[in-house]
Amino acid sequence: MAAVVMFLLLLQEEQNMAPKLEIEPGSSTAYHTGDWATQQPLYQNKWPPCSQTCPASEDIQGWLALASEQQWQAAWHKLAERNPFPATMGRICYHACESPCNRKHLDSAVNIHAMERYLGDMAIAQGWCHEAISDNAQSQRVAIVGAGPAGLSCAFQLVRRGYHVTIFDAQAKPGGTLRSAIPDYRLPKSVLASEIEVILALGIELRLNTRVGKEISEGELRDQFDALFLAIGTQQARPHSYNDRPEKGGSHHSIMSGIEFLQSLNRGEQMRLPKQVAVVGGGNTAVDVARCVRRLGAEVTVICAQDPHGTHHRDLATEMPASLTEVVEAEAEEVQLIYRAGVRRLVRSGEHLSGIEIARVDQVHDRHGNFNPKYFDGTEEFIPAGLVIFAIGQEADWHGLETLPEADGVWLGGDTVSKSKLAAVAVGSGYQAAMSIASSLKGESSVFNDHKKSKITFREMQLHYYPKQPRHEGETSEQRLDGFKEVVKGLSDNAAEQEAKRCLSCGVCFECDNCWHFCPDAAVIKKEGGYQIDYDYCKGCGICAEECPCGHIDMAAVT
Amino acid sequence: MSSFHEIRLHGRGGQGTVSAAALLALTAFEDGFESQAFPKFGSERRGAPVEAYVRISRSVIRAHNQLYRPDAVVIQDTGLLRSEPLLRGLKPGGLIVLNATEKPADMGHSFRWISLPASQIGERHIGRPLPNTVLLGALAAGTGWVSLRALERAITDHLSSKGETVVNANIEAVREGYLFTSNEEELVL
Amino acid sequence: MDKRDLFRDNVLTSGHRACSGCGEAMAARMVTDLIGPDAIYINATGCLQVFSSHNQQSAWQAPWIHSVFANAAAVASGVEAALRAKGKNTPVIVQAGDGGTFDIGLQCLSGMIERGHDILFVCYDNEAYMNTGVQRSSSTPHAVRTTTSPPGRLANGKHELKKDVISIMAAHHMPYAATATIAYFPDLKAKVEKAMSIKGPRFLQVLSPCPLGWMHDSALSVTVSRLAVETGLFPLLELEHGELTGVMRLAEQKPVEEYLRPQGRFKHLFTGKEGGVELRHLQALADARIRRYGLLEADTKWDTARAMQSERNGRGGYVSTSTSGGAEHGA
Amino acid sequence: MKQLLEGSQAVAEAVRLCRPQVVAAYPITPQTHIIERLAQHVANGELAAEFINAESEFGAASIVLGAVASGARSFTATASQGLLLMTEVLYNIAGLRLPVVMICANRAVGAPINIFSDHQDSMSVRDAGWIQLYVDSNQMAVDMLIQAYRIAEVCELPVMVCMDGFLLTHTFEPVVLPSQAEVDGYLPAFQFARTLDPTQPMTIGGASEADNYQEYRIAQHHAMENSLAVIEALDAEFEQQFGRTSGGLLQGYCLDGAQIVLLGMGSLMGAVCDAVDNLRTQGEAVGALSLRCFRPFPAQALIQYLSGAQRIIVLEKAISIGGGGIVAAELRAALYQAGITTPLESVIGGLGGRDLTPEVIETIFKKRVEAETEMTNHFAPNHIITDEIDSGGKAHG
Repeated sequence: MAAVVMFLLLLQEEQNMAPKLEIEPGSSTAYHTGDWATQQPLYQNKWPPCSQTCPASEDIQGWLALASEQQWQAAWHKLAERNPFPATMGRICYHACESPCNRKHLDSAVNIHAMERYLGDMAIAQGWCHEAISDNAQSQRVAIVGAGPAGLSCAFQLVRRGYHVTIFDAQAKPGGTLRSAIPDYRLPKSVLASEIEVILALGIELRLNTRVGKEISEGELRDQFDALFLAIGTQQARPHSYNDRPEKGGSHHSIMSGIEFLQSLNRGEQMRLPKQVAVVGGGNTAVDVARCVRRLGAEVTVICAQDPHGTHHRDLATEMPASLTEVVEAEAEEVQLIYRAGVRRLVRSGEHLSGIEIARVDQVHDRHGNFNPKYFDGTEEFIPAGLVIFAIGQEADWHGLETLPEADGVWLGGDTVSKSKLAAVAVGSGYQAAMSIASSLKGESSVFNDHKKSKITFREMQLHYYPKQPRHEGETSEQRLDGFKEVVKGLSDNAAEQEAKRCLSCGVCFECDNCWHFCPDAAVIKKEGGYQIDYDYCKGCGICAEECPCGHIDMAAVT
Repeated sequence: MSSFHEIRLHGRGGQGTVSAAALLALTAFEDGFESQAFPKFGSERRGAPVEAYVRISRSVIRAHNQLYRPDAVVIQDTGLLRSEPLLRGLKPGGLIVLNATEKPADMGHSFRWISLPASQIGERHIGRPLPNTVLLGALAAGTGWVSLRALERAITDHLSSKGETVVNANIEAVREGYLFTSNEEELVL
Repeated sequence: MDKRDLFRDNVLTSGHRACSGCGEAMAARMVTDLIGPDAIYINATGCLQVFSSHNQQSAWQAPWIHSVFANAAAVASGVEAALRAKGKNTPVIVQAGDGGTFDIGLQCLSGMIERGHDILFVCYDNEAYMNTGVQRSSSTPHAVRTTTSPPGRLANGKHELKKDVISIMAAHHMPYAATATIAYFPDLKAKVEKAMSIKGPRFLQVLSPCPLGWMHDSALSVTVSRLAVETGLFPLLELEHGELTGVMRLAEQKPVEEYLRPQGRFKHLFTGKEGGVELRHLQALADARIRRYGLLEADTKWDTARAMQSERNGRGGYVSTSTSGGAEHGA
Repeated sequence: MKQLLEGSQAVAEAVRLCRPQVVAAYPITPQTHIIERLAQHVANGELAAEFINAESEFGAASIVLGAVASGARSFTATASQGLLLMTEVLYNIAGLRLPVVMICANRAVGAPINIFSDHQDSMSVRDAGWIQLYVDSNQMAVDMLIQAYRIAEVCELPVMVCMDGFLLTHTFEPVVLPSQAEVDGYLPAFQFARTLDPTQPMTIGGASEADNYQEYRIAQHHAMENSLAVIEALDAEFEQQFGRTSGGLLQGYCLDGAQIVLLGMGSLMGAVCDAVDNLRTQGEAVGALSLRCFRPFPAQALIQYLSGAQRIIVLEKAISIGGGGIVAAELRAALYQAGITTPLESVIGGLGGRDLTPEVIETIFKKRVEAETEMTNHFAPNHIITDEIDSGGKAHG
């Protein structure tokens, strides 16, 4: 037995000296294959094209993600962070967000505006309230002139951050252009009122029927408030030059501006129209006007200087600025559209307007970018019309506020300063003004990060990872010309649930696990609520970036 | 060397030649001898000529080579005489135990012959014309190298797995082979 | 032991020395994490063995043994017999490449199946002898360039066809044999889980692209394996007791060229004079497989589009769920 | 109890008594009777083991590899072509240091194909890393097999018990089979630390490179060398318990005063001993040495036994083609190393079943002794015996 014992001792001794016959589990982790990598993946949230396009910079992907999980209220809060008017905007916004939606390369764009409206309507129905961001009350006071979308948006942001906000408006009711210029068939007044009410409920002081320079002076504003936001909108029509006999004292009964027309309609005034009406202009106001004219029972022809949608899509400057969906709706309502034409003169028969003479135009804008159409002689045409409505743009009415824009502590916003007179732009400018005001009041420099985010296109995504799903639409009313009832209905609950899931989450990780599953090197570690790349082991093959459905992962050279 | 015996058994595949050799070795072992049995090495094919060998000794048998100078030869099938050199190496005065009614007239010089109808005897007892155990009985009687009692015990041991009937039938067959030989006058030519 | 990841066991963990973008490493990591560390793994010689057990460093976090090239199935038979003798029912898993399955290991594999051992044999099929530097195997498809089937004045790559090993497996009438690939994780998961729920010999052939041997960008391993399926060249099948019981329907058939283009091993078909014939031959092979297995018309809820589906918060992960997706059984 | 048993049956019983949990084999003559018997034991419930009918010897070796690596005592047996088919796995088993035990029913290697006994098969895998024990008789086969498990499990080295095909496997002779209790008393239950077990996972059989491969091989070689003492000690322990020795590494016969020693391995040693007895009666100072353990090569023990000899004749049943006698070459090397210059004759014979009778051995002896008087070269050339004597009496009539 001694020999056996001796052997065992020798065996043990030798095994201690010799390399081990068994290898420790997981001992390979001592070897860092990350040293092999010449490139490395980075998780990087991108700016989805919808948010990038949204004038209000809504985190559309963010609130759709919450909606897809049926966290409706959270989705609504997320949406309202940038836009406290979802029910309103969901109806009237021309949803620029949808046209760059990457989903259209798979099937069709996500119905973002319908989802927005769905959330807004749900909030109204459920009586959801906005929440303050900060409980700390700030001592500074901010005055906002104009209770339109820009002013209310700014007020909303500031009041939630603890500032005292007072809004002044010359009108008897808040809402600005939303109230005065949007026809009821697109936006019922009750919806707007509800959303404004919830915003004001945050503690905003609202002084109606108060015109600066009249009920309150510029000086009083300057004295009483630490900051001033002017969002007075564009409430007066841009003058036109087609009159061979300029009217005195404003409008003539055969010539109107689009804004006048819509304002009086929205005030509930009875309007009697001739049998045939011509509308001049290619913007959304022109189309709104035309559609309202149809509802009032008259025939209408829209004279538009630009090209129809889609004909010159590479050169958007020549494309009609009105929203395509609105044009499609208008055509469905038998609105006649004449493109690339301008009014050469008004044709009168005595006191009455009998029609307009139009001619085809070549250039719409001159070298300086000003609207300056050139007519082709010999293309003249007579369009019979008892009323011609010029919807060729609006301007701000600076009366009484002339000195303010130049002063310190004053911010401008909304349609007043925006080139694009969209409600969403106004909301966005209200947000930006609020951020700037807040920074200024705190003595900080304001920082906007949105534009620093990298953008993402479908080419950087893997669309095959998404199943095809048809877009859900709200139903359209069949008796649309029968009055000013809302034409488009909201999404059903089921459709909304499905539609929210259609969002591709462009550039924003939705934790599909692809990178985690596909990493050959187990270098992607899954954590609660996300992933982490272990660069000790990542060999930089690029599979995670290649197979990331939403393009959230970028490969970068190892430096 | 008188206590050292080498026996060669001839038969055809299927006749139990190797089995008989093992049985004989076992018998010797039962009698207190050292013994060894082995077949002619090679693949086993039914019907082909088969040889098996037995060594019986008072002392330990160390060698494992084949045997070439048998003291006795057991032939289970006279048909083999036509083709095989069955008597090769048989020592002078050696014994031949032949499964036949009579000794072939033209064979054998200075050998002892025992001929007996082993197949018929086997058939009578076992139900099949199996000559092997009968021939072992004859060999035991003809040589006295092993005892009938030991042979019977070896059969009992060796065949126990096949049941009492088989054991008894073989014991009867062995006894008849043994008695047949004891009663016959040995042929010495 | 490496426990970095809370959501899977990393049975094959980091620090292994597979090439960047290795499809086999990916496949093995998926399969072994689906099965988990409470199993015994037997590995044939090959890339997986070499890169995972390099010089006193092991990437395995489960009991793992490598013997020689040809004998993995037999070693596993012994392991399984030993476990049976000791009254244990630890799962026994064999991992081998196509060489260790289609060629040198086929005899031991056949014996293992015939004897009915309770073993899952997983073949990571990368269609050539990659470990030794890309020589052709009987799994190498027709017309492929390898170092031992080079195109030349008299040759257009491998002349012979890919061995139909799944049919050989099915001919054993074994309880379960299936094909899968890394691109369709839910399908792979369902098949592994199904295989693990069945007793007896089981076989899983996982197409695992090799960026080195297939000569594609290392980032394209998943993409290429997906295209192999979508073109019909690599049908995803399930066979039980010799009968076809499930296929992955093709949501749409893609032309083989989409699969071949990114791979340098087919490049000569696009540049050589005779390549056109071989391209048509490969398309015909795909068409024939689609027809043979009814890949376009099979009555299944599952198809190549749905199986790709990315879902918010993961695709089932590695924790076994009885309700997870998986190949529907075709009519 | 002493019984008359066929060699195959005797070792099968010995295997049964060692309680293997897995038996895997592929049939090949002359190993078949061993595994047939074991299959019957399993079928009868007399041996609680998994009996695996492998698809080849390569598979069979692999199966026992896997089984032992999973902590089950295992057994396989083969011969000849089968052993060579196993070769790759034999090296692997040894390199993994798995205590596998097998029987090689020694048989010639083709071509030409030949099913009869010689040592070419096991000698061809002498470098695989297995302990090789050659047995002279069936009793020794039984005893060695039981010892083999003990040796393998103590040393973590595989053991091959080499018993001559037919000459032993197919021969009935008296064998003492120990009782189960006796074997249990000698051979403890299987214990092996390096097993595949999820509760203690480890990687076995990983790739190695130049910086440590050699150390693995050196460790293996040292274990082999160290096992010499274990083999001897375990034989002594066996003798103490069972009253029989297998001689350990080697066993001498009539070495007292022997000037000429006949050295060989396996069943031919019976005939050698008989020849020695005959030669002694003729006045020759001759003895025999049976080499039991060829791997590890017991150089020291051999030197001890042979230091007094004036001439050594190595008789072996295998040849290194182009080289000559294998045992002779190794022995010569060992003697040279020890500074011993005793003339050593290498005689090769018994190939493919050619019978080595005492008479043949005596003839060899006499020829070599006669040759000495004429030879000055101490290192005699190899000789291959082709037809030393008439292969047997021709037919009479």
